[in-house]
Amino acid sequence: MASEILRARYRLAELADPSRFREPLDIRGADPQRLLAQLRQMVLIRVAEEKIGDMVTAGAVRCPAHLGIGQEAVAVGISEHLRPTDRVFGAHRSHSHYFALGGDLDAILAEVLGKVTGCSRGMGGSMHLFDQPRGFYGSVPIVAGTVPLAVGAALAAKMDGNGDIAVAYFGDGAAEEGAVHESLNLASLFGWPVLFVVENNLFSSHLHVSLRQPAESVARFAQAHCIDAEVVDGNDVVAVSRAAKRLVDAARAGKGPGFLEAVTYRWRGHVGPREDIDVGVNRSVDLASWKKRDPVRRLADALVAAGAMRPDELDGVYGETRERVEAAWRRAEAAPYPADAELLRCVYAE
Amino acid sequence: MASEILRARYRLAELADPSRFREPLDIRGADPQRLLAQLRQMVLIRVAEEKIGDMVTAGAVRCPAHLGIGQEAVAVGISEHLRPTDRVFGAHRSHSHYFALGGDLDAILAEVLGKVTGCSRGMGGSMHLFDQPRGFYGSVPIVAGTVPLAVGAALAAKMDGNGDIAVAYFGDGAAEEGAVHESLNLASLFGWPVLFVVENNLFSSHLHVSLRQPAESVARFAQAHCIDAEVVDGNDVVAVSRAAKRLVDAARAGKGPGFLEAVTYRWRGHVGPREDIDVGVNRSVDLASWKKRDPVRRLADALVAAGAMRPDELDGVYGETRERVEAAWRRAEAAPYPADAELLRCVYAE
Amino acid sequence: MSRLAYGDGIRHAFEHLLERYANVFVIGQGLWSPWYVGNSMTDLDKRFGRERVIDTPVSELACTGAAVGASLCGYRPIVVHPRVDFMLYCMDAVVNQAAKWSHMLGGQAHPAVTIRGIVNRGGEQGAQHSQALHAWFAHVPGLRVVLPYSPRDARDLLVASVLCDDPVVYVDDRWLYGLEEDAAPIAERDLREIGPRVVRDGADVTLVGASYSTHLCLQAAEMLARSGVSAEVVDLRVIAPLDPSAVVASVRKTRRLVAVDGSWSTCGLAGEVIASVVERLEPGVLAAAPARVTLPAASAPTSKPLEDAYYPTVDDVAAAALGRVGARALAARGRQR
Amino acid sequence: MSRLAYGDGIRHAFEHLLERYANVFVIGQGLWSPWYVGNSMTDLDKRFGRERVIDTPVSELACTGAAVGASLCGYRPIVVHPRVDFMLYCMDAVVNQAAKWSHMLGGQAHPAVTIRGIVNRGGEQGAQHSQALHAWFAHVPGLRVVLPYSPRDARDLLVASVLCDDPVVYVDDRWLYGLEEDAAPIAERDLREIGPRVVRDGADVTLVGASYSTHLCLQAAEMLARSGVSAEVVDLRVIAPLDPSAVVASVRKTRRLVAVDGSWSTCGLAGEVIASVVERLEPGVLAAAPARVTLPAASAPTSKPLEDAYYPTVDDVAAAALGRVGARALAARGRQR
Ligand SMILES: Cc1ncc(C[n+]2csc(CCOP(=O)(O)OP(=O)(O)O)c2C)c(N)n1
Ligand SMILES: Cc1ncc(C[n+]2csc(CCOP(=O)(O)OP(=O)(O)O)c2C)c(N)n1
Ligand SMILES: [Mg+2]
Ligand SMILES: [Mg+2]
Repeated sequence: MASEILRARYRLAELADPSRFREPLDIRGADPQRLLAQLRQMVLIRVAEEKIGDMVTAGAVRCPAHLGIGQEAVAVGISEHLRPTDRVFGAHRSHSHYFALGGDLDAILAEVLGKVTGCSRGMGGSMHLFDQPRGFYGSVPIVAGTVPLAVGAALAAKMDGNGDIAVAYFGDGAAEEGAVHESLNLASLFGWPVLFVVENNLFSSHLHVSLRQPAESVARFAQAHCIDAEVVDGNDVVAVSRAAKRLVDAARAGKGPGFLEAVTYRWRGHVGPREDIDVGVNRSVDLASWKKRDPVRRLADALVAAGAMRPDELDGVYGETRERVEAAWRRAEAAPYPADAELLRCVYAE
Repeated sequence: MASEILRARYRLAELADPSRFREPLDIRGADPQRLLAQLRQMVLIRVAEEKIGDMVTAGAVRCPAHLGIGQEAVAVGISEHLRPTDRVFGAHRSHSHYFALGGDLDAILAEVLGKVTGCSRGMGGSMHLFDQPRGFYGSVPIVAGTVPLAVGAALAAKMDGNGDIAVAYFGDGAAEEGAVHESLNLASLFGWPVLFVVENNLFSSHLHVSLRQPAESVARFAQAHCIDAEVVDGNDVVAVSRAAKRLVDAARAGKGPGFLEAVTYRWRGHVGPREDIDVGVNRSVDLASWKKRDPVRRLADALVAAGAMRPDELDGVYGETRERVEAAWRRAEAAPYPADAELLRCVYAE
Repeated sequence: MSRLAYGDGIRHAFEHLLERYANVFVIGQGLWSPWYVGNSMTDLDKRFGRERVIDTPVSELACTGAAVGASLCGYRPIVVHPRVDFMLYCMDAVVNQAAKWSHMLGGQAHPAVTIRGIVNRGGEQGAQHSQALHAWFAHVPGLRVVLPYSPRDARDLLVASVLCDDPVVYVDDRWLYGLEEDAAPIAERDLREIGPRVVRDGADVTLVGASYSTHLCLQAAEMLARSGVSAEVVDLRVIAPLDPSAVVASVRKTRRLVAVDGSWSTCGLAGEVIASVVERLEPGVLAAAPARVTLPAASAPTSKPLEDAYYPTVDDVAAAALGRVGARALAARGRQR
Repeated sequence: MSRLAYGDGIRHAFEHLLERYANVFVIGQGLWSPWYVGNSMTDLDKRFGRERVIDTPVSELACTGAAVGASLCGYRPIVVHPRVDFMLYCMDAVVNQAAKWSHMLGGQAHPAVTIRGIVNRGGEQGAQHSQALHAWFAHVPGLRVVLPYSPRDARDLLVASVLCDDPVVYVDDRWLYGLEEDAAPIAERDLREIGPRVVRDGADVTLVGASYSTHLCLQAAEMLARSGVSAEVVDLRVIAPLDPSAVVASVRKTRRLVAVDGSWSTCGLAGEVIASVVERLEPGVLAAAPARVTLPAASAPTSKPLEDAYYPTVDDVAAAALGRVGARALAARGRQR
């Protein structure tokens, strides 16, 4: 088939068009209480990341911090269907993955500050998060590095036979690494229960997808590997959740891996808090537009329209959350750094 | 899309069915003289490989020798459209690639024996072939190892601007290596003129494709990377040639990479001359059947039917070729081994 | 005590592990093949099932990463690479992930994965099918690197590697598969307690090796004995973390050191042995400059005559040892230069 | 002579090469970005065009392999990896292909590719963003490995690397980018003729480094001078193929050796320096056991206090040197143990 036809077939079309999907979410059939909880979780992620970003600017946070502000709906929509015995792996931009599993606020803030009370005991910073009790097996920043690990965790889950699954979060950029393609093949061939989640924010570092791949939609690779895929608006927590449920249920039921492509956009630069640091195709124009597709506001608008939330309630949620984050931040600041002996302590198991 | 539908979509169907395509080739419109030359080339490849195989059995050849007997039509059909300034890269099973470019018989036999008169000066053996003057840039046995190199040679060709192209030969097994997928993306994105040629012989070592991938046709990956692809009967030199011409012309004309999947079967084991050494799905039953889809005989039958060749002429071609190969073999045997100093001589450029 | 060959020892270890530990499985390219891994895994798939002995697509990176991932979920996978050369594709999984996982996440999770790479060379296979990159693995903190020489170690250290909570790179050498010794039944040992070991006592020179190099050293020691030179041989066994104390003690006694390694010299294992020793010895202990016997600084050739020139031999080791001892003889006769 | 900073030196080399050699191009991840490679490539894409300064998908393996392939077609590509850590994905292209290509095909083709890896650490980046794997590359025959310390070398050796017919791994260190010196204009040199060099004369101890470690050595030498100890400093510059003669000559004079390296110890560069020296010295030359100053055997941490403890400092180098010299002092006072 001629390459132009293929390119056209794999366009994201309106899903990547920020002038679309600005209206309140369609929440018919969803439980308002659950949606309210999701809203709170998304606000927590946003406020915590804003705080981290501010603290980068202030010089208090020194580690590289990749913020997912604008992308909160993805992990929140997916994690609803996960349980603590599942095995979730993230990458460099994984605050939201951690939070969405119920990860402790104090522990992540302490980690970002390099404190021993951090979720990785101060050995990792923002790019290395851990919370295995809640199913977060780890995030590390080599692009695509954890995708094969998640596939192996799925193999383990299949051997366990309890219906647990693994989740591999990665980005549109990671899809350029061979590791991802090998992983798709293994999971598909052997029917290992892993959910591949691509947060397609159209950028890898400073480069728009059009400068890196011949087509936009990463789900084409799932197709080529015969993996059941869904492509959804990643700023719509309801749509993400619905697609995730179908794929997670299938994986738990022994039907093999699934692939979810959530189209979204990050509001900040590749690393750090600045909005304007990225170069690339139309970034600043698009950003203004994408902010109107805010996953938090769209959910709030829908809840208000449905009468499930007062018009001013979102402000209240933000306010409370800010207080909570500030308090946690102060505790994190007060916490001690790891002792020098930690350097050599955890090279090998004790 | 559900995975079963995808699996079905990517079946090779009759192309992988050895009970099909046994009849004489359809050579209408093709030049009989050229076909006769191709027949001679295919016979040369076959006879030379048979000789190498015999000499493995006899203990004269010690290096690992991967024979492509049964797959001769692929390289012959493609090389017709290549010129010496093109850049061809092979892998572990590359005798046919070398021969099809007009590679010297003496030099390859000497190489297989490790003699200094070999095409790689005795430093490589069967798995490391070289004949740059004829466009054969090299073959080496790390699976998929040369595919990125071919892509870079295509980049160089594009920079040269002379309409030259690169060719990457690899197998269905190699498609499991991440290197291939990264390469497809680069070539497609940048429009580098490389022809990817998959000799899909349904096996990687001892494993049938059904034990290694969820679907049979490797061209699905070209599709996912928006690369123009053709899937043909690899035992039909006319079909291969026709598909190759279209893709090669497009690449020369600046239309970017092409992908040719030639479905075929190897008659011998993964390595060495034995037919029965492979395990795997239905191998021995299928082999008998595939031998009836012999690319040499089918072409000869067509030429005879078209009156372009006498019925007994094929035997004559085999006979002459055997003599030629025997004579070359004797010269190769008489040639000296590399001197010990060669060990250190070519580590760096002189 | 019964006779045990190296290749059989490896297979016995697999059998032991797969029999007793439900959380052990094996994954790698070529595992159902009759030829890829010599006799070291024959029929494991038939005996323990293809769900636990998994032959894979040619995807070294994802397969190794998958083993790492499974090891974080309570399993003890062994991932097998039939040639160390193929591991060039999976270095990220080994070095960026497995080796660092525990450390970078605060010691809260440990990839108890064993990564078996087979040195499979000779036979005119050439540059991309002959490498032995154990020095690379030894360079990286977080990995344990095991190079068994004796059939018993091939067996017991594989068992110990798999039972160890850390990522272990276990490298065996096809050239040893036929080597036999009398061996007691399998003993489950703590890998952390295993290190270099004197396998032959001697007085005049210390020969240090690992894996096939130890074999060369022992043969050279025999040869040297016939020339009246008494060589002590240290078999390193575990090269990372490397505990040089046995080597240091030996050299303190013999005052001469020849380090033998089947890989290249620069930044390799033989140089490490020398550096580890001399940085711990007071000046004046050594009676001769230490020497290395390694591959020449070239890739593996194919042509048999060049292969013969390429690989270190017993003669090379013996000659190096004689060179050290000769120096003493010269010294005894007084400085001549 | 004008003032030249290390980062600028690298950029000048790129400019020189791209200006004069139509067959030079640059390819790598991050090249059009304002932040990936410090100031070492600023605006090259704008000046020479994005066809010759190619920013790529995140595909280290294929991009490196593509550069190798292009180099076989008459081009002289420089492939850039903004962190050495990312190169774990492309080891096959570097080690199995580039390093061996000439040898395994009979010396008939030479991949004239330069592979630039940047050591970019500190800043709480952690274990996967801080590595310096030059010892790995030095281990592999067929590669030339360049680690410039001085701004002028950063510039001229990059030019020499690209003009060299062999595959070169060129490793620079972000911590040096601000370092300045007076430098003559660019000189095109033959890389094969460049090796270790004495950058400071001294009498009591030889400090050996490369890249940032040379910087530490020179600073330590200053510090030692204030304590009355005269340190000679050798800057290795080209660590493979390694010509140890300058180091050997220096140690023959000073009789003491401290090898400093910014990577790990086991099978690393510092050990190689020690082994290369002691195997060439008659026993009795050394007045003190040689010492290494390297990273501790752990992955890079993130937390700043741990980073401070992790990376070798000038004090560490000076202390090691004093330890050597102290040994002599002890010796002068007669053996006390
Ligand atoms: C192997 C490797 N190569 C390059 C990088 C540098 N890098 C870090 S994140 C990133 C972009 C990844 O893009 P994507 O996967 O889309 O994730 P996003 O940042 O958009 O969340 C790059 C190139 C890296 N960390 N690892
Ligand atoms: C990186 C790597 N892994 C494994 C091997 C062992 N090996 C050699 S050829 C081969 C099969 C390749 O199959 P395919 O690509 O289909 O080529 P074919 O042999 O069918 O021609 C394998 C697995 C290798 N040479 N390199
Ligand atoms: Mg992205
Ligand atoms: Mg095949």
